[in-house]
Amino acid sequence: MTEHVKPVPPTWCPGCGDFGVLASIKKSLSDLKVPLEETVLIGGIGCSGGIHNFMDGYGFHSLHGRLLANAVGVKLANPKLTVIAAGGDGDGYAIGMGHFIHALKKNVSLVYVVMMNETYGLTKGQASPTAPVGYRGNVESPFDAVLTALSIPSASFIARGFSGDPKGAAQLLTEALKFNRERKGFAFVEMLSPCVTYNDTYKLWREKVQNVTSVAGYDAADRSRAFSTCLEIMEAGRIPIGMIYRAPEDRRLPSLDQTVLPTLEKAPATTDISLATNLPRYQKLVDALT
Amino acid sequence: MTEHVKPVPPTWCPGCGDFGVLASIKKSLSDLKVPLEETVLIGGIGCSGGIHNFMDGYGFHSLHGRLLANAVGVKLANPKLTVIAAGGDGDGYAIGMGHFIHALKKNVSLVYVVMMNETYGLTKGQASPTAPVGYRGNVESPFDAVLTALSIPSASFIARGFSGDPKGAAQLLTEALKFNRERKGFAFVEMLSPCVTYNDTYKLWREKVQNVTSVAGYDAADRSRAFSTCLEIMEAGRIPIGMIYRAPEDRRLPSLDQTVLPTLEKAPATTDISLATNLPRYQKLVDALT
Amino acid sequence: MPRREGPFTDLAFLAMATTPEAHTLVPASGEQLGSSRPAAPVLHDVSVMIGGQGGDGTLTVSDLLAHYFRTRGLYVYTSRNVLSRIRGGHADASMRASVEPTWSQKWKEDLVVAFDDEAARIGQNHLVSGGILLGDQGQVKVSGERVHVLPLSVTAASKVGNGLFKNTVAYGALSLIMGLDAASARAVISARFGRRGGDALERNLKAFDLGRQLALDQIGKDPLLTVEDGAAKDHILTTGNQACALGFVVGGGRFFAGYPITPATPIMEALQRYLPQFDGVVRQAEDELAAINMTMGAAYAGARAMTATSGPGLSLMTEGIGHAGEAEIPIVVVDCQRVGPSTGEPTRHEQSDLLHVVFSSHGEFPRFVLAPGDAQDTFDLTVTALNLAEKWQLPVILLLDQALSENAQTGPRFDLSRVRIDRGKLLTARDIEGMAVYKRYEFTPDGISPRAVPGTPGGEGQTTGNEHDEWGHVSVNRENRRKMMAKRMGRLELARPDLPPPRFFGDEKARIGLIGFGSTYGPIREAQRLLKKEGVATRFYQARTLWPVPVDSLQAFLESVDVAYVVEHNYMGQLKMLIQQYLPSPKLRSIRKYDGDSFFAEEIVGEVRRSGGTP
Amino acid sequence: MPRREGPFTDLAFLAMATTPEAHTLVPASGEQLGSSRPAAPVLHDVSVMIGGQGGDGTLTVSDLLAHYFRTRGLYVYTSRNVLSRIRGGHADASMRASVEPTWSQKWKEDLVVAFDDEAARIGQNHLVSGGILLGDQGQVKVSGERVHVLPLSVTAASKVGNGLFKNTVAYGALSLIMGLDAASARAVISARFGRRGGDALERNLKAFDLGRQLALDQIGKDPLLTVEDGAAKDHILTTGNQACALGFVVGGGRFFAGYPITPATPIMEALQRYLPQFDGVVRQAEDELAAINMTMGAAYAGARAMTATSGPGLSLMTEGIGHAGEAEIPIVVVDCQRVGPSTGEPTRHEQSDLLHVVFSSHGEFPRFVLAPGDAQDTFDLTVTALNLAEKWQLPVILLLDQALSENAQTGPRFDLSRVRIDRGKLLTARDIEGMAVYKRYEFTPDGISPRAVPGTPGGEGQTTGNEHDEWGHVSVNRENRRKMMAKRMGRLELARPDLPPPRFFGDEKARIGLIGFGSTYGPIREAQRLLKKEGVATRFYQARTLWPVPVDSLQAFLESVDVAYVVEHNYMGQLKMLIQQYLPSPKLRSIRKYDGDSFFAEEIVGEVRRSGGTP
Ligand SMILES: Cc1ncc(C[n+]2csc(CCOP(=O)(O)OP(=O)(O)O)c2C)c(N)n1
Ligand SMILES: Cc1ncc(C[n+]2csc(CCOP(=O)(O)OP(=O)(O)O)c2C)c(N)n1
Ligand code: SF4
Ligand code: SF4
Ligand SMILES: [Mg+2]
Ligand SMILES: [Mg+2]
Repeated sequence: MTEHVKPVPPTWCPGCGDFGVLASIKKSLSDLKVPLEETVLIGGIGCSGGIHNFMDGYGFHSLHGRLLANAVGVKLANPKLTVIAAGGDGDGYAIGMGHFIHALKKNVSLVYVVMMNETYGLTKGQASPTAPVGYRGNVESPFDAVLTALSIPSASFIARGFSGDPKGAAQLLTEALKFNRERKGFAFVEMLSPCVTYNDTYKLWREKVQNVTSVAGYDAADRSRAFSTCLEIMEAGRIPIGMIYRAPEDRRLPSLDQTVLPTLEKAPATTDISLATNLPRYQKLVDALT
Repeated sequence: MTEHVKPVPPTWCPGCGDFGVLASIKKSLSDLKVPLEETVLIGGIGCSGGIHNFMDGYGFHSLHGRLLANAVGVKLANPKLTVIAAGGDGDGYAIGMGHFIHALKKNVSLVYVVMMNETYGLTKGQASPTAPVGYRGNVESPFDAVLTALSIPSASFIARGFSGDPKGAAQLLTEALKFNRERKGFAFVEMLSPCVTYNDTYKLWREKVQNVTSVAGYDAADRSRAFSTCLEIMEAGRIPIGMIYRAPEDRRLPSLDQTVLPTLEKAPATTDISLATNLPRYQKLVDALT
Repeated sequence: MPRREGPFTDLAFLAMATTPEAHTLVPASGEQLGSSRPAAPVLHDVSVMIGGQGGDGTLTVSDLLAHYFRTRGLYVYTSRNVLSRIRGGHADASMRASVEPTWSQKWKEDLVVAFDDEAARIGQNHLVSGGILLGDQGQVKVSGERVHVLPLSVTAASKVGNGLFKNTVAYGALSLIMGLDAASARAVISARFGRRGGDALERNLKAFDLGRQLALDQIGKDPLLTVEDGAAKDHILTTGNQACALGFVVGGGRFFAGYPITPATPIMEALQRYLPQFDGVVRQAEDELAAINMTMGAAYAGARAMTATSGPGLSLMTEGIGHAGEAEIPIVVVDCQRVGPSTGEPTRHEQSDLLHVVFSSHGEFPRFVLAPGDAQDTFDLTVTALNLAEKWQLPVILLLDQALSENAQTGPRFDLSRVRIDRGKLLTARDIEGMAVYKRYEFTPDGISPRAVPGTPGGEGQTTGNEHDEWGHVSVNRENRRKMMAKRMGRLELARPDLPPPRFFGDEKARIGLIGFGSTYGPIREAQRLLKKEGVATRFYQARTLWPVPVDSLQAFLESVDVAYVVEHNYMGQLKMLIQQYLPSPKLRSIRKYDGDSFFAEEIVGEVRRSGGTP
Repeated sequence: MPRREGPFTDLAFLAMATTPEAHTLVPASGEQLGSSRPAAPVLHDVSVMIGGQGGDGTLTVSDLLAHYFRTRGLYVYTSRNVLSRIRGGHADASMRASVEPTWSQKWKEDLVVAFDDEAARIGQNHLVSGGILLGDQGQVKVSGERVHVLPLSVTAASKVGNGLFKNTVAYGALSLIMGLDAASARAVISARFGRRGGDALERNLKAFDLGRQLALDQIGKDPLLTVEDGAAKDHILTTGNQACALGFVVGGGRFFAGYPITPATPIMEALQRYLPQFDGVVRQAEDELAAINMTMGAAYAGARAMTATSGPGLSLMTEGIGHAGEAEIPIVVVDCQRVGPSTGEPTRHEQSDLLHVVFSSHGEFPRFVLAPGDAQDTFDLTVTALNLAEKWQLPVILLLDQALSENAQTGPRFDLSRVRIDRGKLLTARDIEGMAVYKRYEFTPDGISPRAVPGTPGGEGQTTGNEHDEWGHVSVNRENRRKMMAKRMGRLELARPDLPPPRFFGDEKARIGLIGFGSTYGPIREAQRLLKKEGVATRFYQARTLWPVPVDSLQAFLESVDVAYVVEHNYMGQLKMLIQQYLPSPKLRSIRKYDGDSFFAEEIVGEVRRSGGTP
């Protein structure tokens, strides 16, 4: 047996919400029996972004905010891989905002997990884009990723979990992973994951979270309804969680990986690039030049 | 009289939609009698982005996608200025996406005009983020800036005009400018501005645009309603235009410039930085060090 | 197409340069070189300039002529002078065809086609004395003995139904004036418009015939000049960008992400056509940050991956290139240089990114910088770049420039027999089974750690831009840091034998040296030919590896000459700076140009002559 | 706090360096320097290391001690060794106090406080022979004659109600062990926690008293060592970051935009406190691209504006810096260097961005790069940077490094009498009225065009990153291009008299030179003192302007010595590379360190000695 890299113990503060997220990811990967060598976990930069170091499989540590661009590259190079991008809210919604919106738009079959703690944990607690007004002098109104994801026409899997509810979180992740492995498109899961050191919201959030299913007649297949319900819940001072939106099959747009790589076998990373195989076709290209 | 820079004739192709936008901007500035020296027009990079060269006043040519960051800096340095950022859809929704969302979130009193033509005009017609599926082989579903702007809780002025309807466009711009000059926050105006060379949509859009006011009981003060109405119009294959959303005064969040610079007189660019004036206060700071 | 503004006005400003070797670029006398030759009935080196407004189709005329002369066995070089706008504003294109090899512009134009008066006036300044001007009637006001005004646009509008066909009408007129073989000239139109569909071909052929008839009616049946046929019949007409795209495909490149930017976009557009046929993927990203990070993702996953951009995009890729260096991800980044800094002049030529690509990004990491000189070299070095990136597991930057990227040139068909694929220490599952331990960043004598890509059972591990131990886990251990720095940076030394050697041209015994990179290859080689005719022997060191600086070959070269002119398109003399950091030789001199145009061979000749070139 | 890992292991790896002058950093014998001195009852130079896990509050103990000794008139220098994580993992801090000036770490520790066994084991390796180790009972397993184990955390938990107060308990114990004046030591606590509110002060004082009592009970009333008082009573304890923030305010800076990044964040946080009092604005931007572009917007509008970042952020700012260069916008960019490339080691020290800040961004434009050596110098040069940026209308980069940014040091209170505000050619409406013509980019003999900012009647015009004519309109005219390049680049020559001159230290007649920038100032000056004691005279050239390279003063310096050691924290020897590009002197030698630690004076001494320092 070849000796391999072993996961290191998490470097998070005891009690950090990210432990719950890690556990959920591990559980859903093993529930779905995703082969180790097909698992790619791409971490952002931040406390949360170290997550790939604490897991088995292929791990990739991105630059701050660029994890989704890396993930798109990985998946389009080899669509057989199960690619999970996981990072912080600073990473994803501040410096990474452009890529976030474009990932929703591109609709590549990835799972994107944001560990949302309203703060930049690793740089010592500055306000992140989701920080409430007043947190460390913040005067900007917080960004709500679920609302914005709903505004992107191709977004077809939008969920929010709470690491204080590990069972619910793992369920959402398992759904996201299934969606992903069926190449249905981009699955976005925001995880409320409190930073116990700089912004300990466990208690507050436990009180505030409200699963959308608690709203009578909620229909996760209705985008407008999802938007207005989330707004209402937020205006009531609560946080909508659960399976917020899942496009019905007849309205789901095809994933980009499915569109550009219709078969799983022939892809940039796995196709035969040897000269022997390709020479006749290359020669044709060259001969066509005038 | 000091001799001054003169606007150069527009470098746009004859018939380009941007001519209409330029005319609207000029008209609303003059209708509101904005003093020349207080007008700052910040252009992006693209055909559209050259607009500042074709106008009087202070002009600033930004980097590709960065015009809103520049505009925020200008306005927070001197809130007396009327700052208009104007660029293309590639500039604003591709490379500039992160700044766009954050500008909506920051809510600085700027007017942002996007000349939307579904293409990268200046680099010869590639698909922009708003391009429909099929345009030059595009397989990504188009981004809709109005929907996304609606998802940002602090966004309080969201409009869409059509340069084929110059009167309507100028009206929207005048409203936006007024909003801006009252320091009420960020005013976003998307202008449908066809690229006659690479994507001549004049005819198509003329057929497709539908003013939201045409929808019975439309209430531009209701965010949820605006979102669902726009979705419905879009699903019917049409393009919602007009004054899409304007936050009622009691729900409008204060603009960032108003919050951080409560008076107009004392601001980074205009405050007295001479040593003579400040020395005693500086000395106190230095004396406080241990 | 470049313009000479009367006497070279550089002088005063060059004198203000920061380096002391500022030179003017004035050839002894421009007129001597061109105007002494009256319009000859038979030319063996001809240049035609076509000028008008953006959108007038000047590039099409240049392209049709280029293909005509290519089929006649001549060497062809085209250049352009366009604004960064889509319609309007002066634009011109120039087509040179020569019996002798050429990869640069001719000093004076023999024939000018002007669609408007501005173009006519500009064109006149560049005409050889005795040169011919063909103008569009109603537009062109200039007059003179050798000015011929034909109703190009009126004919196009009235008889082809669209004034835009005036360019093909002009091509038809030229075919007569220049004594082109009508059938061959028409064949070129068929080749170009045949696949367009619709009535494009038909209308263009009609326009051609109308133009030919116009010339026949108004100028007469005798050509005003004719051009000798050449021997290079099997050459192709291509650009550096086209060569790069093809080299990428053939070199096994299968993933490309880019963002539109002049002059790099054509690489992406060519790959959009090619790659899907080979299970490859091309993505237009939302910006350059996404482009380089998608490229890195794909490379990490095992695809040969590349991105291409120009200055502004390159600056945005700075952080990503460093990440590839630290994480040891094999990527190729093509920089099609244009006039900087900032937005600069998007459509114009420069070579001012050199020090940036060598030194940019915070911290220190190994990278290779390669620069091809012509299209064939670009094809070869693109393949080489892909091999080097994977073998040495680092970012390779391929430095092109606007002239090389966009100006079409003739040359031999790309040679597939030279292509090799070397994927370096890329592990299969079976390889790993046989290993006692697999560490992604294992210390090895050559500084290269075996690499497994996702999907390979047993190859699981960590890839990271943090400083890391052999396993890829974060480490701040000091000894580990020193070893990792040495592991990475040491490759700059160890890889030397693998890096593309310089090419040498000219006389091995010459005491006058010329050093250049990129598209200066063309004007330098032609300057050598001109100097040789004057009895001045030179030797040209074409630098193809720029980083690490090829100290040994440069040193030998400097020892072999008395003076070495470093010819480059930038203000500071960047290649010279780079060389003299290692080889501070007083023999080094600088010939620079940074006004957006590429060199004329005559400028280099003039400079060598002026500064007392002969040793 | 740095670690010496037994024999310096650099040797093998440095030998692989690309430049030939690789040296080891081994002082002749480390032990001789430190361990020969037994723990003396009265020290005039003491160092205390406090180690534990991240979150144990080691920095607080270091800080309390630092302030105590500052009030006793000693020179103080603190350093830290922390991981890029919030809790857990080994972390330590070190506090040096000396009667003689110091700005660097002591070679060996006299006293170690360990909150866990890992810290105790690490600490023991760095203790001077005869040094004292104070450990937390139950955690620390090491033992020995001079190891004292007290129930620090247990006492904190049981008697102060929270184990976290163990750090102040330790400070209390130290106060007895080191013979500190109890009242003064308590006063330091009051100064630090007095403004916190709540019961923080009270509980800390209680913890202090408990700690003092623990030591009294278990070790006895006699101090184990004492430290002489010093004469520098009016000094302040500050960091480069703090000095930069204050310099910015005093220099008239009124707009700052940044994005959190280690080790630059403290500048933004200090300005968040200061600037609103002066009508200034601080914005935390969404990323570094926004930060530099907001900064540019504010500067364009007439505010003195700055951003601060570290490596990764700086790489992202590359395009923006070039834009400021082309558009002539006065901005200051602070780069607090850390270990690169890429994410590297966020909390560790390096000086490897030098060539990046000098050459990065595509194309060519003028910029100044300044580097202060200590906190007072940082204060001064921040003011200078603001003046230079506005006077010369270009980006100025202020190069700090982790040690300078974060390590606290004592020094004179900042001197406001040296502060001047020079806004250059900034026009008022009245100025413009008197002008016949106002062109934003007018050609002038000094290359500086008068500038009006928005809001100024009559000053309307165009500011752009495209190449432009004098009016600011897009231009691709070749002559204009040459003139604009000369206008901008010429400032690199013309500004020389304005640029901060080097500072010289040591013996004017010395034949051994030392050259350095940034925080190496400290270890170099101390190395000079050590060498002087051995009878070796040296002269130190502290480079404060790095670009344009101060060729004249460097040349004079090189002429005055027989050998010049360039001391720097990077692998390639970047400052040396930069110098030898202009002054290829065989006298130049390289002393480098790139393992994340800053230099010890002894390492520099060792190197000078080893390589036969005396001429
Ligand atoms: C380009 C760049 N800018 C800034 C940083 C510094 N940085 C490291 S982590 C971080 C923020 C982390 O916040 P978040 O993503 O929310 O993660 P958390 O620590 O809260 O899990 C920042 C700004 C960086 N590494 N790179
Ligand atoms: C960083 C950078 N990347 C790419 C470019 C090239 N570029 C110039 S304009 C443009 C797109 C313009 O599209 P849009 O903003 O929609 O403007 P339009 O021309 O359609 O008005 C691009 C990609 C650039 N100048 N800078
Ligand atoms: S600082 Fe906050 S986010 Fe970071 S590990 Fe600790 S608790 Fe988690
Ligand atoms: S290319 Fe399109 S967008 Fe650009 S000027 Fe022409 S019509 Fe307008
Ligand atoms: Mg966070
Ligand atoms: Mg557009």
